[in-house]
Amino acid sequence: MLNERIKALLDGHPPASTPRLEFLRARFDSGLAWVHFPAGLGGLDAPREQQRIVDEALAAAGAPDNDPHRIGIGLGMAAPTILAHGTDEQRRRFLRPLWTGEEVWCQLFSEPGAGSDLAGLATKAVRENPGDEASDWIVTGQKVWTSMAHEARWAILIARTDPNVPKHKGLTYFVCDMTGPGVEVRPLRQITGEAEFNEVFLTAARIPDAHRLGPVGAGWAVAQTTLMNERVAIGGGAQPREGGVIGVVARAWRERPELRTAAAHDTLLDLWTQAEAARLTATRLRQQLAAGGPGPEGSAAKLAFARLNQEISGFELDLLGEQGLRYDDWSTGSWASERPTTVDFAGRGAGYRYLRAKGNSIEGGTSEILRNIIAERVLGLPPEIRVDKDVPWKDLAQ
Amino acid sequence: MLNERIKALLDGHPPASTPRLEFLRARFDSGLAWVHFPAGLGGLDAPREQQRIVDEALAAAGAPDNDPHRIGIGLGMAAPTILAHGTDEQRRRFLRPLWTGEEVWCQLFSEPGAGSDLAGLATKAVRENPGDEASDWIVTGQKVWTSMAHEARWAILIARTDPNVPKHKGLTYFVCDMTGPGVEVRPLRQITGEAEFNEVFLTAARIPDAHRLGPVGAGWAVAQTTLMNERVAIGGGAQPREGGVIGVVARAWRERPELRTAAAHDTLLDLWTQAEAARLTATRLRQQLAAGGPGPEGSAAKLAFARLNQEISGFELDLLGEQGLRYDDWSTGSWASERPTTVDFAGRGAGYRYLRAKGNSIEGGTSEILRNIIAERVLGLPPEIRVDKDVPWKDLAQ
Amino acid sequence: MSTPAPDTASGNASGPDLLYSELEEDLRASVRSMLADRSPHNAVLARCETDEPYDPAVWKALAADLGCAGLAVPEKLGGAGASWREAAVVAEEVGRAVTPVPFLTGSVIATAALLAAPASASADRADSADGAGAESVAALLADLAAGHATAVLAVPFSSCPTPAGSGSGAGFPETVRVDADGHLTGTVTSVADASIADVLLVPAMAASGPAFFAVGARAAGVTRDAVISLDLTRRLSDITFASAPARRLADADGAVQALARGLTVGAALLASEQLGVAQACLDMSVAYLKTRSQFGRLIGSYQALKHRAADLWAAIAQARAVARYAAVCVAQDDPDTPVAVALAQAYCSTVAVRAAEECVQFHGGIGFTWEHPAHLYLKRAKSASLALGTAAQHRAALGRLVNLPPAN
Amino acid sequence: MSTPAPDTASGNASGPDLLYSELEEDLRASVRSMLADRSPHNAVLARCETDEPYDPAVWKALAADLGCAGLAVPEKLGGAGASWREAAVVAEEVGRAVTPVPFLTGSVIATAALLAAPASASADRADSADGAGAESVAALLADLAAGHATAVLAVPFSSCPTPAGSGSGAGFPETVRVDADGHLTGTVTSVADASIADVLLVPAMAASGPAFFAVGARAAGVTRDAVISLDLTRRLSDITFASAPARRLADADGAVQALARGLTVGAALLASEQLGVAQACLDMSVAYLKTRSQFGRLIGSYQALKHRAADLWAAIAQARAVARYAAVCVAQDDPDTPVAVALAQAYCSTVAVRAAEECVQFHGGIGFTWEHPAHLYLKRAKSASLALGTAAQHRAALGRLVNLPPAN
Repeated sequence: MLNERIKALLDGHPPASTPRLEFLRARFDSGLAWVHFPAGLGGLDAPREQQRIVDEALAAAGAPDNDPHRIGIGLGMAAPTILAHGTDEQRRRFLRPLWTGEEVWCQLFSEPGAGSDLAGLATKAVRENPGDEASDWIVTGQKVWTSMAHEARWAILIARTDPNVPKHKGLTYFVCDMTGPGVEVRPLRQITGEAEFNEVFLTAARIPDAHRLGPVGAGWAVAQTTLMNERVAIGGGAQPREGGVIGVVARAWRERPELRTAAAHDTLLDLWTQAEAARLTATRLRQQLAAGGPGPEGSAAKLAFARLNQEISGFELDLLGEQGLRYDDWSTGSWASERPTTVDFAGRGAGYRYLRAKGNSIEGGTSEILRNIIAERVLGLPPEIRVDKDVPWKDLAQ
Repeated sequence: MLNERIKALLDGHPPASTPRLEFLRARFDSGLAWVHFPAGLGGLDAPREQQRIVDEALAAAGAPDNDPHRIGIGLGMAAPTILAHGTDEQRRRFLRPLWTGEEVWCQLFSEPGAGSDLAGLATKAVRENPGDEASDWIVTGQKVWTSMAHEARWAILIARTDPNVPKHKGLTYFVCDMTGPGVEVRPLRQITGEAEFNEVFLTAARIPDAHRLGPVGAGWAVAQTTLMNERVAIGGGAQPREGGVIGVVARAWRERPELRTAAAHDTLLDLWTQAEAARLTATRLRQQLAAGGPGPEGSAAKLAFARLNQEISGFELDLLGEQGLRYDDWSTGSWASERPTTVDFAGRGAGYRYLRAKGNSIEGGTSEILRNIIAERVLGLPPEIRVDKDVPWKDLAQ
Repeated sequence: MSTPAPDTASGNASGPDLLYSELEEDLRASVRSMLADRSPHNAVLARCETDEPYDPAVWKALAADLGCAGLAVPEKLGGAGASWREAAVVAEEVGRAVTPVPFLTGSVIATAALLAAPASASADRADSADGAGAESVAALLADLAAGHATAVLAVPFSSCPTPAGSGSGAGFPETVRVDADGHLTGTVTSVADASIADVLLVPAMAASGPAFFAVGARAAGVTRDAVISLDLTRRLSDITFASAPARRLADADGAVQALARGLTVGAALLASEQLGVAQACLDMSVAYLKTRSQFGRLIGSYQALKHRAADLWAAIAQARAVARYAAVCVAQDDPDTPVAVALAQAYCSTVAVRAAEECVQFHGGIGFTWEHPAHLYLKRAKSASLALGTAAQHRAALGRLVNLPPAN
Repeated sequence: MSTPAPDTASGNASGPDLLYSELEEDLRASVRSMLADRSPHNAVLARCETDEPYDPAVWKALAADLGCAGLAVPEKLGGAGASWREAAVVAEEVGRAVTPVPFLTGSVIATAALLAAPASASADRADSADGAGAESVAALLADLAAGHATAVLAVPFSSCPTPAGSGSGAGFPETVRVDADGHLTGTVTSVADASIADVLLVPAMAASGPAFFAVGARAAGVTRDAVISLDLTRRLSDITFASAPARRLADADGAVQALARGLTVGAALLASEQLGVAQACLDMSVAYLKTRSQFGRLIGSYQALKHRAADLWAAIAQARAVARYAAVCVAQDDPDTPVAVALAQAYCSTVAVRAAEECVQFHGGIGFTWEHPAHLYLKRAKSASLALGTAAQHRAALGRLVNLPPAN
């Protein structure tokens, strides 16, 4: 049945002669975009594992893909949230152009004052006409760490709609039009010199109530879907042996005998061991997830990934010695403020890898927050003493 | 003046012909026991640094010492506390036989339910005749981790005299006669197989009010003197280069080339570096202390000592390989329950060193407590959230 | 030579099956329940204070009644016909309970060595080239699988399956020699579980080269001297052979192969045992963190302890993946086995020691006492990290296997 | 040979004086106040975004007005007649403020090299064997000490003071050669602070062996190419000499000695700079932990962060003792100097990197931004750990110095 559909798609839209976007739309419409999604929304209600069959067959036939790296936030975070919490109309409106890449998505969650404590956020959304349950929302506040904001058409956004209740209870989840008035995107330069992320200033930005995702006040629950999927996405990608940064270092070791020292050898092998252990763990995690949904185990994978990336990239500079003192072999030849739209932790020079890896334990949940999650949700250890649980948000020290 | 006193002591009591105890008593009486103590109490109110002059001169003259390892608790903890908080009568009664070693001291602080949270202790002391301010005290409870209890004549003891006030406020500090009725000492066997420590069961043990040290209810403040001196004693001893466990491992490396591997070499040198850094830090700490009294910096020395002892002794077993699988070259040839009266962290076999080092991060303040002390007292970081500060002790979850 | 050894068992897209099957979970439940019942910590500790830490009744229950001794032995040879995967689950449980039983040494190492002896493969073939050896091997395997006898490999417990030297026979022990009359003479130090073995499998050097023998542990000319072991629950002996009578099981490459396979499967399954040790230490710690209060709060609410427990959990999750992969590889005789086993030992040794050390520290004073079981795990974990090669030796082996050569 | 090198500077009972003198604390206060005033983080960052990170006014204030350039230069040679102890305190403050000034490279390394050139010692003696060289050295030292000129040693900033080889002259650079006419030709890569130097001190290989030259940085035949450096506050250049005119300052052992002393004193005082970097990172972190709230609590009340800050403080306390000891040893020309310097670099490199990495993490997202100064420290710390030998190179050197030889 799956193979017939694939064949029908390819017969009807020969990749060699079909424009890219046309092919992607047809693929979506034939349910082969994400087979585990519902029929009519790019899927076939099929088991998730069957996606691999589709992807391999289409790749073999030379079909274009939807450039998943570029639209990772849409695919990995917005889509599962819209599917789980959106109305039928929202699903129909947003999912197809999201998947085809016609519309890029970004995420407006973190704020300067609300990083780990996301639920403490201050961006507020108020009804234009209070009391009117279909009224537009007017949103004001500042968001930060927003990748792709400068290319995005849509954002998933959490805002405070009720400051008079405890902080988790007064949030609502929206879809925000990034091209509308009152939305200003400024590049946020990071320690690598680039600006991968943005600050987004919302000044009376307007959101129709039809773009609210889930009930008013349910924003925190809706956001959990997004966050769980984010952590799985960061920690769980399939890698071949020596994929990632360890491969770069291992190749340097093999190809440049002059770098080798007795002291570095055991360290390299220790890092190799840890990287391979992390890889097998990710494999095992994917096998576990094939049965159930994403769980807190994904947090452990991200934790390990961050630590390892940092250790390996630090070791690489030590290994390079004098060469490590020189920043980059970067084409622009400076600490220029570039605006990359994808990030490759194993890419560019050793100095870049070292600096960029520092973000791995901060972005998408700090390592400290992940340890809390493991300790509390997996091991059942007592929660942190909370002083902010039952206090109206407006009464908390900001 | 100091030299004259030394000469007078030696002339009056030639070491070669004077019985040991007689010499020690004469030394105490001439103020040469601890020169920084007051005159009449074994000292001369002299600067602490001058002690070295006395010790060296007497050692050179072949004089006996007071076996300071055996009476360390008395010298290091009981004596400064009695000096700081005792009555004149108490100082006169206790300090002389304490210093000469005629009377051994032990410390009755920790309890099974009160380790790090020492102020939570449950051993209670009640007046035999309530209301009579000169009445004896009747003490009941269980103490643990008491070295030398089986040899001790006296103990410093903290007990709860008022359960109706917050826990730090209801404690009183006593001197307890270890030979009296109601005091039972049982060996506490530890993971090395030995019983260095004891459990002490107090069953209606009697303490005269004259053996109370400091005011009723002031036990916590008095105990601070004891604890500060303990941590300095543990972390701050002067060592030559390669003193302690690192010296044992370095000698093995030098003398047994067959143990050497490329991987172990860098690890050994890293540990050597850390050990030498810790030694120089202790030297610097002693130079700082020569001016002031013991401070929280001593906690850092103990922290480093514990971690290093554990790392080095673990590495030693790795280095020894097959030999590390075999426990000891111990004379008794078994995991017998011995009762050592002194402990040498660098002594005996590698397996013993490895196991005994595990206690270094627990005894005398766990490493966790020491980190709290540094964070709060040195760095001024906010204290742990306390739920037990203002609650009467009897209302706390025990 | 600029590419690493490919990971063959994970060469396909879905990868090797690193999960536990339902059968494995059933087996685990049976073993765990039996050990909890028959070999609780206080019983283990009480026995460790005597000269005889091993409880024959527990061993019989595990080996014979639950059939764990012959798990990986083909049915034709008297075993259960399962694989090293299932045996690895038993190793986990034995580690989790620090039970003093010769499972790893007898049912894994010795059994794997016998299964790899060429005579074993020919035992069910009519045209056996070495009838006597084959008969001996087959009979012995049947006895071991049934739990009727216990054998251990007479090598120092520290022996590494991938010796630093290269070439067939490199590192083959030479401390025992074959006399002209076929008897054995020599010594082997630090042999694990030898004190309760019925049979010693002895790699010995004959005039013709490596050979592999079975020797009755109580035979004339065999002396076993107890060693004071760091691990209270797995005792070592020094063995002296003085012209001891011996049955020859394999020769030359066959002997080398038997020894290597015994150590390799042993190292692979030791990783599972270490995983069990680590998991038990974490479980014990978490339980304590949830019940012990200081300063009016459960100590598990202190973030420094929580975070260390979380890091430990994450490390154990990785150890599980790594140990499973090693078990899968030896079960399938996968070409990636040497890498998988070196990886498993390099990783799991470290995690088990760390878990046991943290367990002591999390428990504070009580964890430093003889009465608390934490020290049984600490001694097992540290000894196990020295057994069958240290982590550093296995890392060095990995360097050779994946083409990351040392300096010079 | 079974004893380690004795620690001579600490051979006496009270040990070397590892505290700061009142004079040193005064000096520290002056430097700190000037740098806080003239070179705050935002000014440093703004300059780093240009092609000219160095502020000549700040350098003049430090070098000339506060007299830091000539601290360790004898008064007879135009300096302040203090010692490397005092200079080490300045290095701390320069590290603490990540100021882009050529203090380490010019006032420490180049100055120490010149002071060690044999001509320097003879400059105030009547019977100078090498009048011209002596005159050059003395004049140059006076210029450097007064802050009238800046010199840097033309070697890769990664050069280790104790090369792995042994024997006098082992490891003496050979990338620059002395032409027949006494001019220099060759290249030196990754020279720190060369872009603002007036004079380059060049170890070069003559037909007769090692030699040591002064070359005008703007002389004909000298090209300095800017390198994109990991450390924004200490820029590197690649230098090419094409028959560049040069003044010969020392020959043979004298040249070897000048180079070695420059690198040795540099490595010793780099440890103090690293200490300053680490202390600044801790201070910045602690301040942030005391002001940033999440979940309604100051984040400094979270125990996991508190404990890491405490561990860092303890490590920095150790780095201070170690860095002081190295400064004392070079100040006194103590026989224990090689051990003290290798120890200081092996220890302080690691602590500074750890402090800077923790500083970024403690600050969370804001610490990952370009606007926050944390990255200036991270780049300085990591680069400094590669400068003048890595920690691993210094550990290897220690192995030779204290008789802990490698395997084989």
